[in-house]
Amino acid sequence: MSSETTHVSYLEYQGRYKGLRGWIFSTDHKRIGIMYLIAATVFFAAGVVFGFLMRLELLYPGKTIVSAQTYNTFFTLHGVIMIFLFVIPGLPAIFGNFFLPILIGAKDVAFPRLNLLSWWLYVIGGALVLLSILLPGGPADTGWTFYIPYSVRTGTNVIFTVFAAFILGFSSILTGINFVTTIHRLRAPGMGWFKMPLFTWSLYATAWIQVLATPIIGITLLLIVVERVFGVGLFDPALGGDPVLFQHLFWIYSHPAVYIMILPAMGVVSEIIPVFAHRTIFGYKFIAFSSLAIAVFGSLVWAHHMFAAGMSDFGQFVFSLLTFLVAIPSAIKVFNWTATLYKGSISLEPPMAFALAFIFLFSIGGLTGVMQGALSVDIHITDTSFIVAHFHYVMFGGTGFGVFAALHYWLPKMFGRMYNKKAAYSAFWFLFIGFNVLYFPMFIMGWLGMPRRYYDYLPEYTIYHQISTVGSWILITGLIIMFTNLYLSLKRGKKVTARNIWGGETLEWQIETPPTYENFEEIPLITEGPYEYKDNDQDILEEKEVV
Amino acid sequence: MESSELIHRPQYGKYILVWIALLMLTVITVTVAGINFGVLTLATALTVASVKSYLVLTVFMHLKTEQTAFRIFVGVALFFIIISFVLLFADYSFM
Amino acid sequence: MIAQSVNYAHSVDEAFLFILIVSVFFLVLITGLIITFIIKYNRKKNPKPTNIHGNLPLEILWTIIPTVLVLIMFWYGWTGYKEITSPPDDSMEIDVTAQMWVWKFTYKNGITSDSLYIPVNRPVKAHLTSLDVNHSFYIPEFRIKKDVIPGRKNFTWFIADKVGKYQILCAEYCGLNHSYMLNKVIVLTADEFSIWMQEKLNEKNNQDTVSADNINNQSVAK
Amino acid sequence: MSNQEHAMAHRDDVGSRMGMWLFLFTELLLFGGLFFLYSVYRFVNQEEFHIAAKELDTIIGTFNTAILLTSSLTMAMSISAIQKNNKRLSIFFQLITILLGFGFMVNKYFEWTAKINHGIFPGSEELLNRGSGEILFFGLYYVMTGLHGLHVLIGIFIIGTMTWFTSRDIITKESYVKLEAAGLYWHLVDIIWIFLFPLFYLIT
Repeated sequence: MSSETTHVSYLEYQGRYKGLRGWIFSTDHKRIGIMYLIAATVFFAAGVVFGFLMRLELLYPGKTIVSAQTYNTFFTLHGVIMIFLFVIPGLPAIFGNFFLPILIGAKDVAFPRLNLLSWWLYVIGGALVLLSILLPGGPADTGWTFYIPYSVRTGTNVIFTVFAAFILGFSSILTGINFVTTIHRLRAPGMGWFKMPLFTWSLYATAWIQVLATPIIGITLLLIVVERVFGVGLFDPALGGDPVLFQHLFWIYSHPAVYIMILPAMGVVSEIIPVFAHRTIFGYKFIAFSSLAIAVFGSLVWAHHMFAAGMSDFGQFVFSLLTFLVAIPSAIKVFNWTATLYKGSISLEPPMAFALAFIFLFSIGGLTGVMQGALSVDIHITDTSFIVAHFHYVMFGGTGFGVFAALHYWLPKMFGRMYNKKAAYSAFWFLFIGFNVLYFPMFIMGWLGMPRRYYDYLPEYTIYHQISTVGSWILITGLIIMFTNLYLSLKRGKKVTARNIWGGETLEWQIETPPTYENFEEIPLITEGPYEYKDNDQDILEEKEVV
Repeated sequence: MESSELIHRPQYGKYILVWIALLMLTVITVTVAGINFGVLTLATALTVASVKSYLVLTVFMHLKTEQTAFRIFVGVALFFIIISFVLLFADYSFM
Repeated sequence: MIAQSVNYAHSVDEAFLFILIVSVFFLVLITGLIITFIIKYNRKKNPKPTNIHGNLPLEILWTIIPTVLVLIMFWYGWTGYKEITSPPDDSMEIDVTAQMWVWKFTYKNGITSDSLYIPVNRPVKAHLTSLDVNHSFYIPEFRIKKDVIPGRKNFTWFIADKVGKYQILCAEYCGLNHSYMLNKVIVLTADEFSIWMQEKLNEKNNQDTVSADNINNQSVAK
Repeated sequence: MSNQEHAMAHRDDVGSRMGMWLFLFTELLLFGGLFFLYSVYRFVNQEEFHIAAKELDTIIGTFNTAILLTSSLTMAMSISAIQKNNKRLSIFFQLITILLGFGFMVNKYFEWTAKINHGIFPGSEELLNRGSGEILFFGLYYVMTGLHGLHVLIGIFIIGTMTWFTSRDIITKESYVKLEAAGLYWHLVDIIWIFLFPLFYLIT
């Protein structure tokens, strides 16, 4: 075939622009995915630095390194950066962009130029957040929740940060629109809905939440700006407004956003587990539908963030009940993943290690979430470090480890280079242990009554804070090892040309490594489900090639 | 492009009929607003508005001739708005 | 577990304990199964995997069991919450005013105090008012927390059943000195409390003769 | 751009319209947030909303409703015209739509300035002296009709671009999905007004 010349790797493909411009103006979904990867890594590093500094400040009671005002901007920046710039866009924008079209047998997303615009908005929004640090007035000190009235009264650059979040929301919406349309319109012939890989299902559910929920926070954040600039009375109690209504509107988006964050990670885990258990996934339809169920129920439980805010009893009743129900689809997923290991043939490659750690950490995060669904218990633990621990177990132990799993699973495919596996394992153990040492003590001190967002604390909590801070050092060591290993692998790692390095059955493993510019020489015809391991009669693995 | 064929039918006449209906509904809603039905005033106003948007959606925006998926989409979006509204009032109407 | 120093602490802790036990059970179950499978079905021991696509009865089972369990948890939480929000009519009423970054407690007879003095074994209903931004009135030992929101009439109540000093904290971020917005609840015996109240009243009467506008200021602030 | 060949190779009008519809949902929910706000505040301050609404001019409101409805008609007809390969008629209808859009904005301008001249605007002394329900009503009035007006302006700009495209034969009988998308946007702006109108002008 003549394809040897025309179908070059997307990394070497020369479009209209060369060099750097060939990347930042490229509409190729794979290049956009890589650009998201680079940008998100930078923002993640910034978020980690702020987190590290917060933990350092909390090493001793009283002032350790910074003033209270600086500390307050730290946790705001840490939250804004991690949530809007890393956890929300992380998996969909990086791996979704790169692999969604490939997984459904398409050459690109439905709207490639919109996709590029979305990346630009993301980078501009991120730059605005970082810029707000340098401007007079200083970065916002409201917490990432921007609760009114404080966010209207503080003298810091709230407008800047809020506007950045608005732009980032727009970027997220465009990605969502793109993915829904892509999945509806560009599936390869024969790829029915139930032949789609589960990562695609989770992206589909995520994309819907992005489209429907994001505009609500868009308008809410815009109203903070309107209120600050024009003094229009909308939420300010001095003008008759209701600060609790702001919280309602904020969480109508921000709770579903939690599922924007976790669903794709669940999708990644659903991809990785069958590959390394070398058998088909258990309960495909249940996992697929539970993604939709999470998206639907997840949109109905927002007010459980406000159980202490003074809602009506009926409101508390309804939201508490719905909150408990949303736990069920997540439980179904966990059970199905576990069952997928049964009678498998498990190889504990690095991606698998991260995926299994995901199940463990996410289970802790989910189960502690269930505790907060119970009204009487929530009243005691809400706004304490128990909550901080809970959502870090979900967002970092869940989504973060999902990202790490995806990196170790797909990076060799994306760049055609294999990382050092020994280093990957040692990074894994540092991350896993460091994570638990960092966040588990927060459950205990939260139950004992340590409120969150505290610059200073009473002496009886010192020991827990110190264990936690030490944990942050272990965790960061793990992050440094992992990112160094992955980065070095791109330059010096062993070259990988085998198409199917892990023995996966989904479409990305049927094409060149790294993928060609057009992904597929011909659009494939799909005849079977995504995880049909060929009876597992012969060993299809090319393991020796990899190691 | 399965459904494009259907949309390909230009329909000036139908559009004008819908436009007349929309104007008449506007007149009705303004007239009715003058009469005090109590709680029903708001309900009638919103019902008329819903009928008007239904006409715009189905005829001007061709929802009727689009693929089923589009109608499901609209349903999902409306469901999301309505359920959020209901839940919001699960709090506020029991204060 | 931290000290239970209030009437309904036991029901909060019971609900927590129940959920904790169920959670630990499931966590151990899942983790145990994962580890067992990893050992039993690893690549070396079990090179030939078996494809199992699913099992409907199993799916139904592990949908129904969690559903039942969470409904029980919900009920526990809800009944406990009803207790927290239903003060008896004969409660002693106290106005709690939050302001960046101090608490102020006003008794029905106009006495004000920086710390909250209350008699033991007597229901106390606290009306929460904020003069500026959101705060949250939190006493860990009492298991209560309620946001103090400007423009809203929130309240909370409790019966302290042990004499002693307990921590009051602000649990809703309120700016620069959020972490210093602390104070104490001092639970006294009924006698001690009336002595304290009498002293306060005497103090106030003395002051009133000196400057009569003290109370006026308070009512304006409200 | 490098991927344009792809896009050209698989021209998918249904896909484009689907993308547009999804975008419309985000617009709808953007206003949805404001409608939530409106409904809660109206629920809490029923009397004051009634009093405040009396100050709005129902006649201007009705007139503007008629203008927008008519513009929706001409927009739909411009698509029919291009389908019949009648380029001139299509451009004519598009220009009428734009004109009506401007008419709407001119009315809005007079309405707003009248209010502002009466001293009713956010932060004005006149307004701050009134009850909180009225402050909220006028706050919402300015924000919601303002945001809607902004959308009308954006719509005018988009239709203007489409007119230019039509004259340059970028929009033709064979390929008019762009014009359809612009039409969908314009109709959505109309639908939002259909709800804004009774909620602000017809509470008596």
